[in-house]
Amino acid sequence: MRDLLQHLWTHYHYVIYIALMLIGLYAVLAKGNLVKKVIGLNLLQTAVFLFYLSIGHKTGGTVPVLWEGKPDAIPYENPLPHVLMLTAIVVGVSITAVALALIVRIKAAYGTVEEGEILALDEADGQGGS
Amino acid sequence: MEVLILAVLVGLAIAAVRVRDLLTATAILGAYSLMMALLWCTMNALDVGFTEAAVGAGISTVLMLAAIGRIGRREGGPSRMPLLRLPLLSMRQRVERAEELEEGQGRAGAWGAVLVCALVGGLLLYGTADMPRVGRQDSPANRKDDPATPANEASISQRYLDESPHDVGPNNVVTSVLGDYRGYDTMGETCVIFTAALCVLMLLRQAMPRTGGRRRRDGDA
Amino acid sequence: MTQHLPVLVIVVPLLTALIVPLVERVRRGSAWYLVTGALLFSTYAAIQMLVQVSSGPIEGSIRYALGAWSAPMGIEYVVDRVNGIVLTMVAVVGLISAVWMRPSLKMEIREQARGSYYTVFLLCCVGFMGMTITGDIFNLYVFLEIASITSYVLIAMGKRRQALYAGYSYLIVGSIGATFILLGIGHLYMRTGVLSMADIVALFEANPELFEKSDVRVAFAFFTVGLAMKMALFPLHGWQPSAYTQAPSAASLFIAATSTKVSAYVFYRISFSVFGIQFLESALPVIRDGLLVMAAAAIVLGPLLAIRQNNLKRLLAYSSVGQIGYIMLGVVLLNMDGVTGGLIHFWNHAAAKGALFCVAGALVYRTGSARIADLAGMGRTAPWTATVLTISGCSMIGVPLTAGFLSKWYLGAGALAADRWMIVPVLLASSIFTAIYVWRLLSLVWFAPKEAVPAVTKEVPWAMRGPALVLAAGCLVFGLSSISVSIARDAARALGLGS
Amino acid sequence: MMLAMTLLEIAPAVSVGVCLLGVFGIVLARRSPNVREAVSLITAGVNFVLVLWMYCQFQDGKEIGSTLVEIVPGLSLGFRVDALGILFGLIASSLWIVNTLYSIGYMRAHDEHKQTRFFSCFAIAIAACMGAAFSSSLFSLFAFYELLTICTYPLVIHAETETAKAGAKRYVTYLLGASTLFLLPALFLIWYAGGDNPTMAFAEGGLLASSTASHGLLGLAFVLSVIGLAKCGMMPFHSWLPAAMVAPTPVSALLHAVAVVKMGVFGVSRIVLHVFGIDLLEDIGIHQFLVWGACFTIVTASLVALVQDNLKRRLAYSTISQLSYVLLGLGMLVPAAGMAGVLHIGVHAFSKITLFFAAGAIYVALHKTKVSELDGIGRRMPITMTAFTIGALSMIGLPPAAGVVSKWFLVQGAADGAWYGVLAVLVVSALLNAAYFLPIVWRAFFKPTPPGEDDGYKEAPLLCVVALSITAAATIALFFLPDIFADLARAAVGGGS
Repeated sequence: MRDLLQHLWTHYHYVIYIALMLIGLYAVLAKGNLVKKVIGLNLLQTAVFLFYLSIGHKTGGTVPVLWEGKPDAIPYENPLPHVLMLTAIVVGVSITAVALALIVRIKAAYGTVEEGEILALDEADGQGGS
Repeated sequence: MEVLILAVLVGLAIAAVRVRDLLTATAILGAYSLMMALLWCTMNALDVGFTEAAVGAGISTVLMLAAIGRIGRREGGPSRMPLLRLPLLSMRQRVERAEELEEGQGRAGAWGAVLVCALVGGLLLYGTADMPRVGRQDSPANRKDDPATPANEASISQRYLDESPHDVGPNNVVTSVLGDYRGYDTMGETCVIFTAALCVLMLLRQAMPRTGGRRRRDGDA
Repeated sequence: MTQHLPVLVIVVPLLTALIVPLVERVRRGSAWYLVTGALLFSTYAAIQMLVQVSSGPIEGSIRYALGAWSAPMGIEYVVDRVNGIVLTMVAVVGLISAVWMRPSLKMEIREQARGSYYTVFLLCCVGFMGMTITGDIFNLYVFLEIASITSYVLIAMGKRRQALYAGYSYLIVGSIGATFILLGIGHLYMRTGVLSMADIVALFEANPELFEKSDVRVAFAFFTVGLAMKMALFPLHGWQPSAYTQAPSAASLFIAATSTKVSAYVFYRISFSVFGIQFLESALPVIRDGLLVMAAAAIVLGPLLAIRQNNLKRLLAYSSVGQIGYIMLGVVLLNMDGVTGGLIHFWNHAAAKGALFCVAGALVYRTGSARIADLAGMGRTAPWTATVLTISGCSMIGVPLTAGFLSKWYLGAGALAADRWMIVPVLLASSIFTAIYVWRLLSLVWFAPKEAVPAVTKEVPWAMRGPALVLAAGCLVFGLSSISVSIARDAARALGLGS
Repeated sequence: MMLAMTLLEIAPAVSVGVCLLGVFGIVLARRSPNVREAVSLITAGVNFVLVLWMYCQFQDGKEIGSTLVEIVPGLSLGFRVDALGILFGLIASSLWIVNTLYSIGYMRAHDEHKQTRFFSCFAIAIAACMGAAFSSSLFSLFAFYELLTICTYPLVIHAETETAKAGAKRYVTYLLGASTLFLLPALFLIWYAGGDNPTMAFAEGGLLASSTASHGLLGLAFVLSVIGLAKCGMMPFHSWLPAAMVAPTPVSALLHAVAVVKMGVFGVSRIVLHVFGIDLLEDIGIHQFLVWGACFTIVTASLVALVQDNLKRRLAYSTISQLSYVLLGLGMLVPAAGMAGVLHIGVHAFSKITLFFAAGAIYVALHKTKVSELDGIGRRMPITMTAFTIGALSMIGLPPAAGVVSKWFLVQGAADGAWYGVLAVLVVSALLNAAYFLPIVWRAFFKPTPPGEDDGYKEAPLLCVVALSITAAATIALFFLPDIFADLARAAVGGGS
């Protein structure tokens, strides 16, 4: 038990990212409002970004911009996760944009953005079932 | 400092999920993104922090606000049909769903979600068991060289740091990698933006009267 | 030029996609020519490369360092015997769909959106080809997102409002899946420090003790779950039936024939070329058994659920759930015959399911909906389409001399070789269930009562009939010749399975 | 020389091709019935000549056939002519001519619909028979076996009434179900038993003769394959056959007396003789299953036939029972009995087709389908009923009809192998056969026509009468000259060709 707690403490970055991720995942799964799901998706994605950056983090490091005369004791941060996450952030916002556009269309077509009501309407159309 | 920001982040995330007014939730999400950007800056990921601030806190929020402007800010009840429902239930689900709707409750969906989250969380926590502590310089991803793994004398990150000045040029290694070593990822990323823009346009033009489409497009640019 | 094919196969359609909206603005209706032309080139390039690797040594591959930065520093495209199969499949199906969709889209998409639709479709092809050809796990994610975003929208553009919700549901599930894959990539990167598949697997082979690390196992678990969502592996297939049903026919055709299979291919690639056979054999019997159960359940329940449907597209969607089970079964069996069966099924299922969705599309084209009852009497009014349905239906069942038979045969042999006897009755049961629903369709088509007035009044245009016939012919050619088997066997050997 | 060599290689494929070409011609000529029927007849004639030519070449000891394609190592499609195959080929191709004559008369007299579909499916069915007869491997045989099931479905459902649909559904469910659930796994096991060098090519003495697989697995494969070959009509997988009687009579005559059911027993012969081999079966001891299954079927089917009033149904049950003679002969693993079994394939074909032709002729001429309505019919349709009598005698096993020949060898074989139980069954079954056939003959010739019914001479259309006379004559001829078939049967069983 002590070991476990100590482990959690020493890996608190990871614990936090997991917590954030689960909050997002919960919102995506349990919330009925379509926008709320997108918010959840955003949380989920940013949590993963945090995870990547934690991987590359070096305590006492510095920004990976090369400069002359840097003392050897100060390492540069790992630049690769930064690069990857720059890409991922843009991908994430693209998905958000598409999701929101879909939601706007759904609102126009159904008059609601609540999952339950949409399904009920589908049922009424005879298009329900999985 | 980090611990403080992390705690705030969790608080904001919970708030964003719990609050029932979508406008407020969006605002909280924006704040969350800003905090995240701040955190990354303290972790020396300046480029990422700036991008998150601009894209996550900025563009995302604008998009959300634009969308909420069209669809209203009230959130209804919980999900009545979790997306990951077991398909076997689908045979009976017609009846059940009807009943559920009548009773106006969807607790089953919420509990299902909790269960899934617990499984995922458990798996992730198990994954941390052998992870190196955050911030170590000798973790596999960060190491300079690792005698245990002769296949790679140094991680590629270290090679980027060492070789980019004469390979590529710019002092900012992130720029070098982004623009040159892994330029094709960036091209893919551009392609994603293009795709998303095209998709959004196509979706919105299909439905809206022309004027609406015009206004919306401006919001997206 | 030839040495640049690996990059051109992606970049040519990609650049075409960028200019299509502009050209379309200048000259309405030109989009189709550009898109088809680009796909024609990709098809040529893919086949060219497949021939090239097939004539080389078993382990051989074409490597192309993008921007001249070879892995691990840069990103590499790799074409070998395995993804040569899948790349060719995607390109050919893409080309066929492009030809097919022209008349179909005229019915289903408004004119001003059509140019954009072609572009998005082309980008979707690019995404899938990129996922297939890349040798870098993060680049894989980027292409996966391109393919995903375009798929969501291709589906959501269906005529009815249900299409929007179907697209949205797929977006949610797909994004969760993609995020899981991203997590898997992160875990792998943390453990290995590299992103190139070849380097990761080399590291694992040199250090088998890494397999004991919890994060490596978790990485595999997240890849599995994420890809299972994308490929609609039972029981994570919930998004699929609605998506296929509501999408415009052209999108159903292309996405059903390629999308889930590309995800399945990625699973092959991750399993064999990133984690390596050693990992699969030793580390995680639980995951293997679990996957075996999932695959078996998919194989049986997919066709079983399909029987009850009264919408043709929905029926085909459920049948796809079962077919993905076959492909997954190949990995789980982890021996020569099983993997061969799984690999042949990439082609076989693409041909059969593509042809069936052509039929569904033809039905929609003529009647406006995909109700199965409307098939009645089609044999008289649209004999070509009915023939396509017959051949591809037989291939789905696995009738001997059609392509589907070979997949099942090899999977069965693989099951016996792996001492999984129980799989043989599972395969049989699935054939029986498939036979039931196919027979139901065929008896409607060919043996409808004389007095019934067929809802399909006449054949669809040749632009739709031709591609359908090509796909149906594919079912027969793959079933009758040993070409596909020998290519797949060599591919399985290239993955490192003994003969 | 080269040409002759090539021709020998492709002759069986050509035979299949000719039939399929015939289909093409039939469809093309759909607007003009006369041309269409002429095409049918010509195709049948050409095919028969081709088979005869192959027979002569075969008798000269030439190797005929080749492998066309090997899909999977061990799964090949190919042709090779041997004694068993040419026997089946001769029967099917010769009877097709006769049956075409008969069909033309029957279908025209009846003014049936969709005759083009009828004739083309018929030609495909014969193509499948030719392919199966000359298949060089179990896999080829299986493919043609399935093709036959599928292409006969439109023939069974021909009338498109509710009864026809129900019958056709049962037909196809049983046959396809059995072949998928049992035959296919059996094939798979046989292939798997081949180890590293799997093969399915038929071989004298059995392709599995040197297999190292366990006896349990091989026995399972054997039982599965016999059950899977449901066309052989062994009980309890027989009920598709009476159900298929909803088809027009020419279909019942050629397909359900000759082609389809013979394909079943032909398949079992292949399994026994050329897949497992007599020695291996003896070792495993699984042949008991075949023998007693056949005995059970012989007796039970005869008992059921006894109470059938519908003439075609009675004939159908008689077929079920007679087919089991073939299985019985093969199962006893005694050369004489095996030869009797194979010979019975031919003998039964000629006799049973005569009976069905007669039944159809009665239906066309007088619209009677029930045994109880046949009083005095012998005087109105003397030729038909004489032919019927000859067929019936052959079924019972009385001279001067061919049936007695095969039954004689069967009895001899049972005595050789000391199968005394089988002997008893043979005796009982002969009595039962007499009990359900002779009353028909008696009614026809010796009972007065019921009052109020026309009793003038009224034969079926000329073509029908000609056809049934030919087959009846052949049935008698086979009694006096059984050598052609008997030699082939002996060669098929005894090894050496």
